[in-house]
Amino acid sequence: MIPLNYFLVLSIILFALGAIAFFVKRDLITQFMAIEIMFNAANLAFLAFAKSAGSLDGQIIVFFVITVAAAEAAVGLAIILLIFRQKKTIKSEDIKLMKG
Amino acid sequence: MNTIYALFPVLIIVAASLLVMILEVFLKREDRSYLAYISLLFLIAAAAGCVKFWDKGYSYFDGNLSLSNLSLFFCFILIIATFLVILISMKYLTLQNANYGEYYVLLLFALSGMIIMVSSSDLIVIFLGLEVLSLSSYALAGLRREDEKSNEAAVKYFLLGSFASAFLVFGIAFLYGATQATAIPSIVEGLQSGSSFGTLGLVGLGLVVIGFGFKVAVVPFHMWTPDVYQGAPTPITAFFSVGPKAVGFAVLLRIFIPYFKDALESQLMFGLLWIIAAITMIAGNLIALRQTNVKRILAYSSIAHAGYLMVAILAQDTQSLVFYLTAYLFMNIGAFAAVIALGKKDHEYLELEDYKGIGFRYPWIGATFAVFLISLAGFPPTGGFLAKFYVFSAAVRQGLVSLVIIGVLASLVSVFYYLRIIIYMYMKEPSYDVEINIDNPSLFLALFLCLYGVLQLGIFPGNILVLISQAVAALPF
Amino acid sequence: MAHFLFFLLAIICIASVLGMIISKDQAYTALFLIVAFVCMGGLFGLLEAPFIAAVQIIIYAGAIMILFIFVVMMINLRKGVGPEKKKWTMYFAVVIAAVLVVELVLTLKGTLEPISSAALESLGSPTDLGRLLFTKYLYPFEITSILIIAALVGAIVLVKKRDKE
Amino acid sequence: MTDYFWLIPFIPALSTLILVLFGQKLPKKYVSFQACFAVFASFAISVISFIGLLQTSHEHLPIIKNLFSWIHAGSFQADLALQLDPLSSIMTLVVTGVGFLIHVYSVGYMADDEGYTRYFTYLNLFTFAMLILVMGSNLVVMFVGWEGVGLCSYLLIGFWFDKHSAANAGKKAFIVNRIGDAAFLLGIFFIFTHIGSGEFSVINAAIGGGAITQGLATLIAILLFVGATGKSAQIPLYIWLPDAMEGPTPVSALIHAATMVTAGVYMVARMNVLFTFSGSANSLVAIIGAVTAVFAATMALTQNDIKRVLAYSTISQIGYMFIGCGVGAYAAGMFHLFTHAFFKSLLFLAAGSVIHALSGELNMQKMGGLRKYLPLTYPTFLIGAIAIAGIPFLSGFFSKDAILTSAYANGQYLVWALGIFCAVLTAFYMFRLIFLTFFGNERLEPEAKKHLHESPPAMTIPLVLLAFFSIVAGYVGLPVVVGKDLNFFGRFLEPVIHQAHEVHLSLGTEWMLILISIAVAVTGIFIAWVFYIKNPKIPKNIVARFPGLYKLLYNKYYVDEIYNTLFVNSTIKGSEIVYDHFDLKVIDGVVNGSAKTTNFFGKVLSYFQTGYIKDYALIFLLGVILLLGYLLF
Amino acid sequence: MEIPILSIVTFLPLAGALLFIFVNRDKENLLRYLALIISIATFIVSLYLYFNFNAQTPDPQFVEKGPWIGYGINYHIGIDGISLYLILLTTFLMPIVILSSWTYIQKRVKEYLIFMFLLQTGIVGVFVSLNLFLFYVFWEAMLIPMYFLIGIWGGKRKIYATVKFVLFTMLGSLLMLVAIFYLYNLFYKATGTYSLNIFDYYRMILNPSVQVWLFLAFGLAFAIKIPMFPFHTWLPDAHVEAPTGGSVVLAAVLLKLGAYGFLRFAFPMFPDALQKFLPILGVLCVIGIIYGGLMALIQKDVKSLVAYSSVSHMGLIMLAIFALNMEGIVGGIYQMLNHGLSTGALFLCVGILYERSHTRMIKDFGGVSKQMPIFSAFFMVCILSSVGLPGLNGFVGEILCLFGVFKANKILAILAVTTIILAAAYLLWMFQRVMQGPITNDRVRSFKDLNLREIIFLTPIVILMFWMGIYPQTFLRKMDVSVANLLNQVNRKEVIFTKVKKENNPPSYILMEKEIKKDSTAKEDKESQ
Repeated sequence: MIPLNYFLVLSIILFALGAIAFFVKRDLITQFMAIEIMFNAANLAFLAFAKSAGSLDGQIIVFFVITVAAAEAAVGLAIILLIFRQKKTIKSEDIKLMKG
Repeated sequence: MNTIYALFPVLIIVAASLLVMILEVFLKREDRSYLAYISLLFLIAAAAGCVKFWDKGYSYFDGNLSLSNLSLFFCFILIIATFLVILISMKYLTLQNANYGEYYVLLLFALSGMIIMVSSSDLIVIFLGLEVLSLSSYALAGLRREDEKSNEAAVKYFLLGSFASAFLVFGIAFLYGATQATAIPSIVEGLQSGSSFGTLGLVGLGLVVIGFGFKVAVVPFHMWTPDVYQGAPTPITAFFSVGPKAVGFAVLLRIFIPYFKDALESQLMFGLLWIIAAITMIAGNLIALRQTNVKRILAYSSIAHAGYLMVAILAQDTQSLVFYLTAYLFMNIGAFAAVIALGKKDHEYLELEDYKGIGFRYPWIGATFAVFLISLAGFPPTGGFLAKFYVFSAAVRQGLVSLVIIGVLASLVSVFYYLRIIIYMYMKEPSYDVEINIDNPSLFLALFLCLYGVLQLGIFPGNILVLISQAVAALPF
Repeated sequence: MAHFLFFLLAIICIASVLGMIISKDQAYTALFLIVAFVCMGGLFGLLEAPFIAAVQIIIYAGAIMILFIFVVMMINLRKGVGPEKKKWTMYFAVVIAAVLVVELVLTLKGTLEPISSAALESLGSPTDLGRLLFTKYLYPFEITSILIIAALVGAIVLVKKRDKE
Repeated sequence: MTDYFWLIPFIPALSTLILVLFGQKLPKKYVSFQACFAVFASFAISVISFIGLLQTSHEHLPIIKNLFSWIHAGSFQADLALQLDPLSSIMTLVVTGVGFLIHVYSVGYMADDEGYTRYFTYLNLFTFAMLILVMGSNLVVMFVGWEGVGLCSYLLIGFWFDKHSAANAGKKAFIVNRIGDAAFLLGIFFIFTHIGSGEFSVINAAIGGGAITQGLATLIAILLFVGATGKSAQIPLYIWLPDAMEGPTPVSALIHAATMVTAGVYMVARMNVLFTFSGSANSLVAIIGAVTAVFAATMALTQNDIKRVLAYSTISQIGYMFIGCGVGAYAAGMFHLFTHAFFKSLLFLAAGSVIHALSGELNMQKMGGLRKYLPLTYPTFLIGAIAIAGIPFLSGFFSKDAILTSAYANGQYLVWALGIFCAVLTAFYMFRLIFLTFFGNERLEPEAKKHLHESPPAMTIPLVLLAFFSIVAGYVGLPVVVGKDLNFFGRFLEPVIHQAHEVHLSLGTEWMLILISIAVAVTGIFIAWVFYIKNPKIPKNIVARFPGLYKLLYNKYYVDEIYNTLFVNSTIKGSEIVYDHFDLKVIDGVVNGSAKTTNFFGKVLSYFQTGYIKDYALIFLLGVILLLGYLLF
Repeated sequence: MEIPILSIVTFLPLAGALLFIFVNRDKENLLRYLALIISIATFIVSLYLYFNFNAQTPDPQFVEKGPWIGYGINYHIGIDGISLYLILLTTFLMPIVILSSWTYIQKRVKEYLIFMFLLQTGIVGVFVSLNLFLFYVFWEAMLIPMYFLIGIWGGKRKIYATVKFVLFTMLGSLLMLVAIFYLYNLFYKATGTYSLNIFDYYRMILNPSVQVWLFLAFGLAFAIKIPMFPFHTWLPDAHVEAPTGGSVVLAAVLLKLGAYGFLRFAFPMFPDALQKFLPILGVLCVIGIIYGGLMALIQKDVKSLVAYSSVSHMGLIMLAIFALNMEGIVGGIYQMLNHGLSTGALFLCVGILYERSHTRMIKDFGGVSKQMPIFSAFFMVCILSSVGLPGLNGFVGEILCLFGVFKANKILAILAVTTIILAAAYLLWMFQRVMQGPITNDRVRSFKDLNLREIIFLTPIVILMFWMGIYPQTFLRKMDVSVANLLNQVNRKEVIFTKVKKENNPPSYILMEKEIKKDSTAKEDKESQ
């Protein structure tokens, strides 16, 4: 049996990597992908906890989170497309019209 | 009482949005204002429902949806906020080239998301509601598609919002792990029972705070606020500054007011929120000093107000928090409405320089704007003052004297930038002519309603206070 | 065996995420991500969530990533932008990641023991899951429908062609 | 007959009011008539009251008329009450009598001035204030008059306010007076706190009953006396009086010679119980008086401005009065005040007549030989000069002698010696003035000579009357050597001057003292004659011999300059420095600085708001790390 | 049915302001006349207060009490002998201010008058409030119209001045607000009922160590308003930049609010802290007196000269009030009225000059008396009143103030007496430079003397100056009982707390239970919730 905290640690590592990816990557799409990784990490944690609690609730939650991620992907990609149409770029550095 | 009636507010809003979505297809471009009227009509119906259900305590889905008085009150002010936002949007959309029927659809979806959030105490439902709200919001922020700033606002809001959502989900996961529950009362109970998962729960709670802190824009999770507020279409900014903030605090309230009851267990969290409140009040107000764009000023001001609201959470005084939110709704939407009023075809006047002499050129708009600013600054006899009065006096009752002193000093700083707008409006001579579109009856109705609200709350708040105290009496929710 | 599988999947998963971070090519990035998601699906399976694992692979690795690739192709910036070149950013990123991991792992300190000791045979079948979804979780489930419509409308309004004046 | 004495001050007051309200519209003739008549009416009532007073027995004194309760708050109770007693009666007579003559004189003197109405308004106002001063039955009412006359003095000195010097002199007078007033006020406060009332009768009774210690009495007395030095132009606050000559000459006669400046003497006499009880305060008064007398006289020696000489002479003569009070001979002091009022106003008015004749020329070096042009002015002037010089049979002789005798009798030999020395100087500078003005060769400006004429009757008649009084006024207070109980003046004042000092000198000593006085007066006149008629070169030689001394005297010991640097300029400079470097930089700097600091922090914080998503994410992550760190550690 | 006379006095101007909103802005003269009528009507109504005031009782009179928001926040107003005159002063000055602005304010007349009326309501409201919340509402609300008055119709540096004024004043009042919260909460803890009624707080005796902080908070607010040294720097700026009417109200009434606040709130609520701080406060006042005088001496701008003179005069008033004796407090209040009249009048005079010359620099004038003899007379009277010449109002106040101080502390009194010298120096010097001497500036030659309107608005002030100087009993006798009551209050607490102090652990408050029960205020509050 794999200790569940292995999963948790993995989830934490993935979450941190996702967060870092969001910070280091310089194009909008990849940054968004990083967020998906974070969501996945959270899902992993949920499932691990669900296992430990011995209830299906965690799995259901994961199901919802995946739905949310899908919906977000739709809107997010639409926004990124919009940006690309307007600016012909998806570099996140180019998006700095407003500041201060 | 477990009954399907409890679905009424959400259903009617969703129904409205679906109806608008369908009708949009059949309506000609110039007839799109009917969509607004339909939305308004439905909003009135929903509000009437809220009134009708007062004191009934309907709930459904085993309490996943419960219309306690507090929920109803939140629903009610959120509906009012949306109502006002629609009023201020109608002309704006045609003037600023964003006249999409989907605008109202998304707005109503966002509202339904918020209603879902405030009428539930299950974190999963709240999370889903939040996502409904957020996804609609992202789209709304980018609705002026030709405007680069609007695009930028959308993308910033979307990326950072999703980023924060990830933290929220992760936090919920931790809380779930620690307490095996997603319903707030059980979570709080679990946390307070002092299980061995103490740290896990605490960190989970911290991550949840981050998630909602982002929504309500507290420092240091506020970075998106000014940019998004500036870039988004102005009515939407008004909406952002009120709606998500209100629901964010509604959720924080549900979590922390029972949680803080157990003083020993919650000490750490209390300190954390104390720090957040303090730096939010300080930083929000300080940065606002430097701004020259009115929307940005109002953005930072809304950050600062989040700080004051946080004080109310710390004071564990629901009543003052709710009252503050109500007053804040009117004055902030009113202020944005006034900003919108100062616009013409394809152009909005947003820089301080544009405001020179506006007060005398357009005396009514100027005067009402001034009243909102004065209220935001917290001068009597406006709602803003009474709101601060309640929050800070509640905080003093909790012994948070030093936080209150920070708060009043911060609001002293805020006086400067609010009055700065007034300085430009009244005390400087215009260097160029500002032409605006005055033919905007719905906007003026909204301005009037907000003005009325601000003054009513400031001078004769009695009835509303009674309502709020009834709402709070139903605690725990 | 299970251990081996776990570590294999975990390493692949982490490696592909790292690959995603390092890679400059958008398409590769997306592919790395798909790998990671698939591995994740495997891990879900290890956690006795077969239905979720399936959903993960179908929706994530399938639908969502296809969407990504679709957008990547539309934008057609194959030589995209890599990660940040400034060194301090990378160092910073590493430090932040390390601190974040340490902090979060420290959180687990107290939880390590009870969770690992909890070993249950089975959580339930997809049937149970479905039943739960339509009873206890009916309300959230319905909300997801609102969510999806909202996302749909939002996505459409942002990208649809501007109607003529 | 004393029933209506309280009307005395209010008739001029009424006149003032009418002039203020309607003066601009009234014809000049009416204005002057009303102004003069008001004072005359007061004078008439004063006389009637005086006669009434003579018939009243001592037990019924003072007669007090309480008009209404004025300031009542806690223990501070002051009524607006007037009193009539010998002292105030004499003063009312002097004020209204001399005042009336000066009013009449002014009709001629000011005939062509455009501020005619304003002038008479002020003059009436002054009469009112002065009467309040002398008739007030308590210290607070007295203070009202005290300040009131100060105001009028200010207004009248600065009458020709479009001249810088006049405006300046008026202001200076007021401010210097105020310094004295401040001390006076403190004195009043001490009295109120320790005695509980400002009524003179209560104070006197209380001091008699031992309500205050001697030390306290001295302190109070000194404070009051500081007030007196301000009003009566004594060291160290005398500096305003010479400048006050900027005002019209009748004003100098009325205010700065006859009445107002003697208010200090009056006040000391009024508070004689206190001063006598204190003792040491009395000595101080005498010494200050004596020193001032000599000091002012020396400055008078070299002045060329005819009015300034008279001004210094006034200071000097008031010094005599204080000597009188200081040695306990209050009656003598008052007596000198009485006679001085006549001869000094005579001198001033006569000088005014000269100035009038010369179209405003003040410099004696540009006069000379006027004797023949001014047939009436010259003799009256001469009478005044003789009177002040202390030649027997004129009023000044009697009063001055009474003071010096008392000083000697009290064993204050130093004071006495100074007094005698001053007498020489007085005789000298007065006759220097006479000789320079009326004798010798004419040194007139041609322009002035053209208009040279004797003054109109409105001016000369008062001169003649005053000259008459200057001669006879002395006979109401004859010295003991002439006959016992002939000092009517002293006896009249007895109910007021408690424990009046009896002069215990042998007749021989008295005679000797009188002879010494006469001798010094004659000597002074003789020296003046030698210097300015016989051998006019001597003064120049002396100037050449002692240029430093001359310069010192001519420049009035540089006291004005010293005061200016020490007090005025240093205050202004200091204030400017404080304003520039403390008020603006430190206090205001703190205020503005805190605003700037706040703004600076705002700037620093807004620097983080870069607009880059990744920076926002960074801050977010840092926030997360700190937050989690806080929760974990 | 009682006529709510006090509410009428307070809110009549507000009603006027609301009425004005609906008057066409172009009808400027109509607006002016209307404003004049309203302000005179208010004054006449306020006279009713004077004539029906019962001088025998220290209790508040004309009390009106009604439920408002609940939780102790009630509409509770009333006046006593202290506030009576300050209200009268306000209502008396308002018609004068409006007359003085007749031609001075040429643009935006409507707004000007509206703000004036709002200001008046705010000021009178502060004086009548007997509920801390109500008081604070008026106290803060008043800032806004003043802010606009300076900011819109002010001079060159108006924005700087007005922002400084508002922020500076708010700094104090916000801290006071915190103190009010603290008290509010303490009272709640003590009795279980909410109350903001000041009389309830009079009965709550606080631990001296608590008092210290609360006194500091209240005191700072009031000290800034007065303004006491070293919080005075907003005043010259505000005064210099404000339009004449604004300066008049600012000097005449607004500054009094601080002193009034001390008398009404800080003294009776925190007597022990007051005793503790008296030495410092006294010294600050004396510094203020001398410092203000010296600064006034060297000002180059007439208005800032008068402003610094206000600092000096207010220093004396406060010093007298801090003397804590009958003479001092009565004198202080009386001097407040005097200062209101004389400084107000001085600002009016400066305004008259400014209207003719558009400069306030002393050096630009000289010899004005020659051109404007009537004005010169009025100006002189005002200056003399300010200098404290007997026969005019200033003297009565000054002598009482100084005497009060003298009774309390001789050294401070001796230092304070310098004010009568300094005042004479700076004011007369200014008069000399502005009004006297030869005419050096040709512009002065074109000055016209006062017109009828100007004479009309200056005359009542001057008459009142004489009246108050000659027959002060008209005013003094109605103050006595109230002041005596105040002094009792201040002294009584001291005695009680020293009794309790002997216990080892002093509580943070003591309630005079009996009296609270006797009084029905607390109960009513409970019901009204």
